[in-house]
Amino acid sequence: MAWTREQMAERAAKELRDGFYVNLGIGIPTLVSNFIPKGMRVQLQSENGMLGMGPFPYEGEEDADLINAGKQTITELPTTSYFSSADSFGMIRGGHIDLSILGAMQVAENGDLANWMIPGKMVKGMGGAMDLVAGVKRVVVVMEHVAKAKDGSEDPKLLKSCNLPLTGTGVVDLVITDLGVFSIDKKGGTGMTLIELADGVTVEEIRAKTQAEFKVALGGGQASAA
Amino acid sequence: MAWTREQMAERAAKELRDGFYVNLGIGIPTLVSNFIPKGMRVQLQSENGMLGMGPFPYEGEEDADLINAGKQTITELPTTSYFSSADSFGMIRGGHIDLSILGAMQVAENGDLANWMIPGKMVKGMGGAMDLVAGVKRVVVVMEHVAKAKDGSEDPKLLKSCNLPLTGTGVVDLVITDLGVFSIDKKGGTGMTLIELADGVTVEEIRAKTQAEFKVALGGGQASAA
Amino acid sequence: MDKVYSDAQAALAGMVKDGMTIMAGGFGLCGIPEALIEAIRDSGAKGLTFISNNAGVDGIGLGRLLETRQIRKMISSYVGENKLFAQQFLSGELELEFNPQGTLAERIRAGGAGIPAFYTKTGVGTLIAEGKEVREFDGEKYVMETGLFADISIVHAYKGDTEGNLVYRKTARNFNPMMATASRLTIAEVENLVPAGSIDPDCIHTPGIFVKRMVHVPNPVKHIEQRTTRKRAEAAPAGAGEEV
Amino acid sequence: MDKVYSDAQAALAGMVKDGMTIMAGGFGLCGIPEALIEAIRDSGAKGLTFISNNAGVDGIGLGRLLETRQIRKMISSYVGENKLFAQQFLSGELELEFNPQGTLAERIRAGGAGIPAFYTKTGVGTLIAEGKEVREFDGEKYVMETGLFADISIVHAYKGDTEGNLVYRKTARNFNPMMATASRLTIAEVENLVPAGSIDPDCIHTPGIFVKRMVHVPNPVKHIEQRTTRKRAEAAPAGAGEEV
Repeated sequence: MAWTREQMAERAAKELRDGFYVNLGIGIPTLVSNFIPKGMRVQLQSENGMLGMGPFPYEGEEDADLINAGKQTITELPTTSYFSSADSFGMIRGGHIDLSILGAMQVAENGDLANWMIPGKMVKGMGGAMDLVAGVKRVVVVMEHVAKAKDGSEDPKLLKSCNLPLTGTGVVDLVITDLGVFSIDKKGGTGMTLIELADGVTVEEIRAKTQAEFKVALGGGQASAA
Repeated sequence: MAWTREQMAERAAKELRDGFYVNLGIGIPTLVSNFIPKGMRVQLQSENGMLGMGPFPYEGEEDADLINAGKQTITELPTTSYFSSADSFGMIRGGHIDLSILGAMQVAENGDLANWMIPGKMVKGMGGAMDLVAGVKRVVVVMEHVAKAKDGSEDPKLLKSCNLPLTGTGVVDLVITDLGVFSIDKKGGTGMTLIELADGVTVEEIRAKTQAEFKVALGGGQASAA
Repeated sequence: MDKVYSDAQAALAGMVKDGMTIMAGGFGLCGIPEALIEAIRDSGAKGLTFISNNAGVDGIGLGRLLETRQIRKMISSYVGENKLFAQQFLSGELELEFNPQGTLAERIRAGGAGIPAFYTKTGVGTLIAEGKEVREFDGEKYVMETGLFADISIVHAYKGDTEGNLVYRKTARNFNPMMATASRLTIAEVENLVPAGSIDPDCIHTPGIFVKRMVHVPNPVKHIEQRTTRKRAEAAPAGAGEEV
Repeated sequence: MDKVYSDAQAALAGMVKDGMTIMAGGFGLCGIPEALIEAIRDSGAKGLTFISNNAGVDGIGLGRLLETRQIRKMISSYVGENKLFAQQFLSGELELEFNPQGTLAERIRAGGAGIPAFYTKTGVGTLIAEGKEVREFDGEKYVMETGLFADISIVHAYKGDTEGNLVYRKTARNFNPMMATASRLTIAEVENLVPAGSIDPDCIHTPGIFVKRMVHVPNPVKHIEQRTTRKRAEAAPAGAGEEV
């Protein structure tokens, strides 16, 4: 049984620590905020210029001057501060954000990430993604394990090297897919390691759906050659 | 009759224009604020992080949190804003200040300025002077025409080239001394021109006390060879 | 020397020329200077380059200037919300320069602060770094980016005093403060115009020195791109809720 | 995760090591983190490098750490007010690196914002540019300066909430905001400690993310270097008056 979107977000929430400042991307990463453990103090940063992002407003209380980086209406908290885009990305680029959780199209075994552009399609732009992966201390990717085309065919997204234009090189620390969890030694260069399996998923199934080479070290044990 | 300090400040005040944002240095330049014409709107910037500097406080109303770049107690005005040193020098370096009036030890005929360091003496530092002369749109120097040593000897301060360590190269637009006023074509490179004389001072007297070469164009007329 | 003009058209009269570069504040439709954008439309100037994080949506914000084909080039980080944009870009009418959002913000800040170039980790090893200097500091690679400076900046503020001091509101601040510093002529539209001295001088975001002209735009219509809400009954963890 | 410590000594306990680099906010004696400077004196750590615009005066501010000979090097823009400083510098005990004030401020901002280096016009053709890269942009020369980042920053704020959000007062802001961003461990002393949510979020100068530890220092003694006043009868042009 592959993990659902909610289960992937719940797993990603285990990367949070008390006192963390965190930037969440659009999509599944946004759901992570639903799984912040009670009593844990986590402040969410929104790169359009806000720290201490609150939940969506009650109906009728939307404020056009208060949106997140996904252009969604949100609310403020007692901890909230606002600042300019330059100050926001100074915070991001300067390494002050503890954790960024974001989606991806492809991740390579060396930590390269592609999530902004498919050649031949109209490009919307990278927004703040390149700054986030370059600047945030720890980068966690949450994504489907494979890309499903309309004709039902599947393409691996964990690759030896990305073939889409990159968002960043050697930037990803952890990948959470619907099938399992991989750590990446982006600085040391010892590659990718499968460290957790979704319930009922086997190493063999993952191997079949993964182009990247990876070691296996389930349950926190020693890595074995893949 | 050479100009007094007050007359030099009064002459410097003629460089002000309505709507100007101005940075005044310590000493005679500070006195310029006494000669701002009535009705002219001039905002004074203090590089420690203030725009709209008011007069000294009434006795007993000094505020230790409100000082100018000379560390003097001052007051705020209805137009006042405060900002950080980084923002203050962004404003200066970015060319947003219209006019800087400051003192000098030496000025060269090409606009080089020395005002921060005498080799062999304990150096106090350049403070914000290098940023001001590099960044402000128009730089006016107000200084005594010659340096008087304790033994009564006089050294020229307007030189062919400065022999003290520089504060900036090709930065001075106008020099006001106790004997007269010189314009400098700092960009065009056509040198220094004597454009005004203090009452009773002759071109010959100035020539005798000036090492720099200069043209003469008094009363706004054509420059004649010096 | 009065900075306050009667309306956006008057504030821009005679100032916008064909081929100029203009910065426009805002993130999505939040904090955009809409009255001033309309005045630029009314100016009829063509071949404009806009520096703006986004390009509005169809019929709102810079989308209006796409309708009139006044924009030749956009320097932006994300332009996903605009069909007309895609159409003009794909037909080759519109030039597009993507910048990472933080690099764009920093380039504008640099332009306003007299910094002609700086180095950043963002974009190293990507398309963004192509043709740019890449240099190591302490064993890490950085790419050189240059400052941006425009002919005109148009910004939207919540409050402004007659000296030109500005205060922005919540996330409508975004790109407005840097853009206010990075042009020859910065024009601000303010929702609330107050006498000098009415704003706490410790809480001014943009000092008046940067603002050359102002226009009072009371009660502007503000647009919401993604109206997301939660129901009254729901528990409310940070950032939680659902898209509606 | 409580950021508030009982006093300055507790906030610094075990954190200051010999040879560390420390940034200290303030301009002259205005906005200096005096309680934290005293706690650094109490720590006894030696061989410290201080990044601070000035070096205090004899017996006040960093002057106290000169008395105890804990400072090996100063990175400053102006140190004119301190006899002990001159004495230790001339005897070779103290190393000194002068930076133009704006370059110092920008280097600190850059260090906090992940910018390893930038270019500035300031100092081109002077001693300051010696040994540094000089480069032309658009026909003008600029010198390359690098970012600064410290082990510890100590700052003084007027108000702080328990989340670490800070507000500075008037010209006591100066170097404090940038320094708060440019170290591994930023500690703030605040004159007024308030609950989170008490400060208008549009008026926060330093977001809490930058502040790791805080100490409440109510009613600190503040020093004035140049007490300049005017008499009640005087007319009051801007900046006018006399030194007394």
